[in-house]
Amino acid sequence: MTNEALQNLISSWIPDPIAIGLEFTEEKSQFLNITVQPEQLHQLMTQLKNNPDTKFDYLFCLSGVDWGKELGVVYHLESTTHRHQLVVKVKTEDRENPTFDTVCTIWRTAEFHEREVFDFFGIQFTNHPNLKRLFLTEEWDGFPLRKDYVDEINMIIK
Amino acid sequence: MGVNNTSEIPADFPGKVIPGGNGANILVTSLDDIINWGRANSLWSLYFGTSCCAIEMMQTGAARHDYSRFGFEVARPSPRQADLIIIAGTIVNKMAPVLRRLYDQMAEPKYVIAMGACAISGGPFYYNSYSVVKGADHVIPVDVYVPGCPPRPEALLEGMLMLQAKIKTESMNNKVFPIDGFDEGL
Amino acid sequence: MNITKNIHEWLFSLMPEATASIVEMALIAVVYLLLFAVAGLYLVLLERRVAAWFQLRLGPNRVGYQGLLQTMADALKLVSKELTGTIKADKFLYNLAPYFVIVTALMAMSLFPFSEEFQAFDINIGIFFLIAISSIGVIGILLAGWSSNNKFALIGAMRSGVQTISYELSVGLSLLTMVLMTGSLQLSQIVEVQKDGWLIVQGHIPAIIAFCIYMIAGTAETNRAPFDLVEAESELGAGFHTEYSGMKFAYFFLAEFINMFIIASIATTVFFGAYLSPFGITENIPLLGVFWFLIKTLAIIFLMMWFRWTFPRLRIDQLLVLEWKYLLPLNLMNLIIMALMVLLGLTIQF
Amino acid sequence: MDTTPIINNFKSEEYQINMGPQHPATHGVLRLLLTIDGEIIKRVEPDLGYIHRSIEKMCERDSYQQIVHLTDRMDYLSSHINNEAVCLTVENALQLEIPERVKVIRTIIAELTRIASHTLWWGVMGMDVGALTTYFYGFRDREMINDIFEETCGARLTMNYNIPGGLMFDIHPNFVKRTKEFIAHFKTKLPEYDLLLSNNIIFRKRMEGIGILTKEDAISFGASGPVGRASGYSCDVRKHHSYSAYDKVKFNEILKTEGDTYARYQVRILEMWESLSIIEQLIDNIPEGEFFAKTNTVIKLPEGEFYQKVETARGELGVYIVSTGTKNPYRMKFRSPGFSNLSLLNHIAVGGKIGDLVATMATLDLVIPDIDR
Repeated sequence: MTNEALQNLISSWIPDPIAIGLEFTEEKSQFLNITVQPEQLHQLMTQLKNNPDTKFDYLFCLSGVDWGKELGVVYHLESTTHRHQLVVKVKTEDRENPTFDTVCTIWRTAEFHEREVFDFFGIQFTNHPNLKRLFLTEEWDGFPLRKDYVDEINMIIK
Repeated sequence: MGVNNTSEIPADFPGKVIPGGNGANILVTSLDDIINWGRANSLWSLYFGTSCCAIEMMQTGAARHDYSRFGFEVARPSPRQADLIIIAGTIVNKMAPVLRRLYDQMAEPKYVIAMGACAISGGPFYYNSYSVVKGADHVIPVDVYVPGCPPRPEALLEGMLMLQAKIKTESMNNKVFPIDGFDEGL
Repeated sequence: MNITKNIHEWLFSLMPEATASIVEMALIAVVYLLLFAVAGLYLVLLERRVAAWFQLRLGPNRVGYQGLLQTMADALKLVSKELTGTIKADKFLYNLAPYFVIVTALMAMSLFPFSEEFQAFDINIGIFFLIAISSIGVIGILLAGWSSNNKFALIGAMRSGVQTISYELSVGLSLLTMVLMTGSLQLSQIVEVQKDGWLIVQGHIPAIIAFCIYMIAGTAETNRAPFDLVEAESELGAGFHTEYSGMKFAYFFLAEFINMFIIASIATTVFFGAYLSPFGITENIPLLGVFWFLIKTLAIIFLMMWFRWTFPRLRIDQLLVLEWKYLLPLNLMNLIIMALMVLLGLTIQF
Repeated sequence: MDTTPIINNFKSEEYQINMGPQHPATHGVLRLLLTIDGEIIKRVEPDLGYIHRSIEKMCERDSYQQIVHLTDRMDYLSSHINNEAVCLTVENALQLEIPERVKVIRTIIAELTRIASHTLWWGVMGMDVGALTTYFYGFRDREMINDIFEETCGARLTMNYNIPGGLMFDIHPNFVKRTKEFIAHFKTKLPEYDLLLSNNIIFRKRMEGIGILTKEDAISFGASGPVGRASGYSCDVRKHHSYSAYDKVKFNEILKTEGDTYARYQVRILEMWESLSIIEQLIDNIPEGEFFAKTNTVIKLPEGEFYQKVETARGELGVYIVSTGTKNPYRMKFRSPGFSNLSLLNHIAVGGKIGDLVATMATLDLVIPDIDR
């Protein structure tokens, strides 16, 4: 299915997409991007997975991104039957403890990916089975991949 | 090889040579030579490869470059029986205490080869990386450095032969343990 | 030309009864210790060269002429190594374990008829004694695994206990089928019977089946691949001797090779007529017996090395299933066939 | 109060064992916290980060040419394909037109890298299961490929032969001759692999029926590469989102349905045959032409996000670049195949024995720096 068909299908599920802050953009990337509010994230994701004619059953990339002011998570989804791809973005303003609901109940691969995002960005995921640091040691302070992370001891900037 | 352990006195030596000791150390030096010959020719390395250099270390162990000709062949999984640890790959902050504990577990005449740029100085991960230890000699004393990223199997073999030559010059009565004073940064 | 006889008389003529026999025992012990050490070292070198030959590489050839001194260097290094130990280890058992393994290996070696006169102890329960000795070796491994207080070592030790207990059954039974033909457990008697045709030829089909079972069980007895679950390199790291270093580890390392030599020697004595040359061609030349014995033993050792470098490792439950469900019934059936054959006199005699 | 009868009244409690960072079976520095009961594994919890070199943080300060050098230290067994991934992302972002010759050469060397990685995997796989001789046969064939790479790309393992815009230099005059020699040699040796290990009764008994991964789980865990294809999930990026010269080549995607350890083993062995046939189809007609498309020295990607998928020897590597138009990327994320393949280890290894865990981990073909990045 092409991006436009996807866009109409998805916007047909919700009565008025703009009111609840669901935007569709396509210009700066080769996939259809959906930016969604943290509240509707889980509900939209389950629909994307279970709906027979979208069937996004393969979450191939889940990456945390620090957009300067807000922290966000980018989900790259693909359907193994229809072979179409989609990008879902979710952003939050507060940088102290950003929280999104987890998607690891929908796709099992998110368990590890979300632990990695928590490890590098400090984004909490509600009802994630065991959300603790994956790569860095327990007592590591700060979240390295944030833009404002500074660590003079072992980072030699060039 | 850089190290020559022949002991003839050079012709233009100004002073008079007094033979060291009352001849007892002739036995000791010859015992030294035998023990050092034994140690040098049977260095059992530990199963320790962290990243890309481990593949080149495996190539050296494989059929073509075959370090079993020199007696390195028996690679021991347990640090108790190994006497040579080849740090093949990057040492990361989380791995440093593990490496130090492995080194302490090894039985005494133990030697270390730092293989690859990452083990020598952090290599390509020197700048802008928050988690790499810049060189394995911050963690354990290193005997031979083998540069390269990854070094060719021949380079590792040359490093091992250099270590053999270094072992052959050791002497038992004034044996210095590389670990003493290492933590204080002497 | 029997050396041991006239040394025996000379000693008894010189000293009173008791001291003479003690001195003789000591003399034999020294000779066998030397034989034991040299055999161990050169078996290790043989293993490494054979492995290299299988694996398209050269193997140790830089130390001494063609690598002959390589294992000497290993031994020297192991002698001068520090003996580490863990605080939590059970000190007494931890240090006792290696001696169990080495002593049992040495005791078993003293029984073999290397040639007509060159046999230390010709006791009349020869085979039974050998099997009993080889089961004591396991206690050493169990002690080592348990006392070094290391989880991997414990798993390795438990595996070795299970493995050796079950495979002793097959070793015992397969040797029993051969003893049916010889009628006596004494090793020299067994060789006596084989004067008119080796046992493997006399007992034709059941003897060959017994030999195959014996080889499988023998490889399992010495914890060598494809049954090397005890020191499974990729699963448990160094298995039961994880905590041993220096000379203590050298004992385990050497004992494994001597056990291999023992299993091969039992096979040559029972199946292939120890020092008897094939078809009796070189009977009259005195010293050639040892040569024939070693040739046959080395052939079987080469076979065991061949196993090691080709077969992958069995899993622990497959190991036990193989023994209890396949080898044991096969062995018992083979025993019955052999008994019937001996009863009806169907064995081939030359 | 559960009323199930206690079968054995020796209550055996589980204990934790540490298949630690230094262990022969973990091919590097992966630490597995095993909760085992006797020999049965109850739970596998991987503890990563022992070789985490913060490549993604470094990429935010490096130019695109420098990033290419970092990628082949990530998954060093398919280093060429990693470089190709970053170069393709940059080229697609700049809408650069790549000469035909570059695409064909990239595909040939990618397939050679895949064979080299699979021969190493096969050798170490044999060692993990106990057959120590396979290691040396696997490395013998790998050495021949290393010679080809050394002559053309200048390095044996971390080649850096790709740069954004094409190739570092043209192929060596006797590259074609050597590759043909290798193909002839390897065609006689690959049946030997089957002879030595695949049809060995002990090997099959140890591999069949353990570590079963169903197709739905494979998709849900994001398993890619041979691990996914062994469970019947067709995830070959070369087929679905073909790049370089893969659309001009006829090769079939190997799919098995059992999804157990032996199926994963077979998929990789058959994949080597496919790679050989791909190279054969391309080696004779390498088109003439430029080996480098003109780019300015300082590469600045336009504003926006770019994603490129590539099929490495271990699975699907994804490169996700968020660029704000400056000379180094704003955010760079590598979707590593080993990371998802490892995440399913607990799901398939529970209930098996330690020997099964080692065999299953060997067929997952994990390269730890690729997981830790």
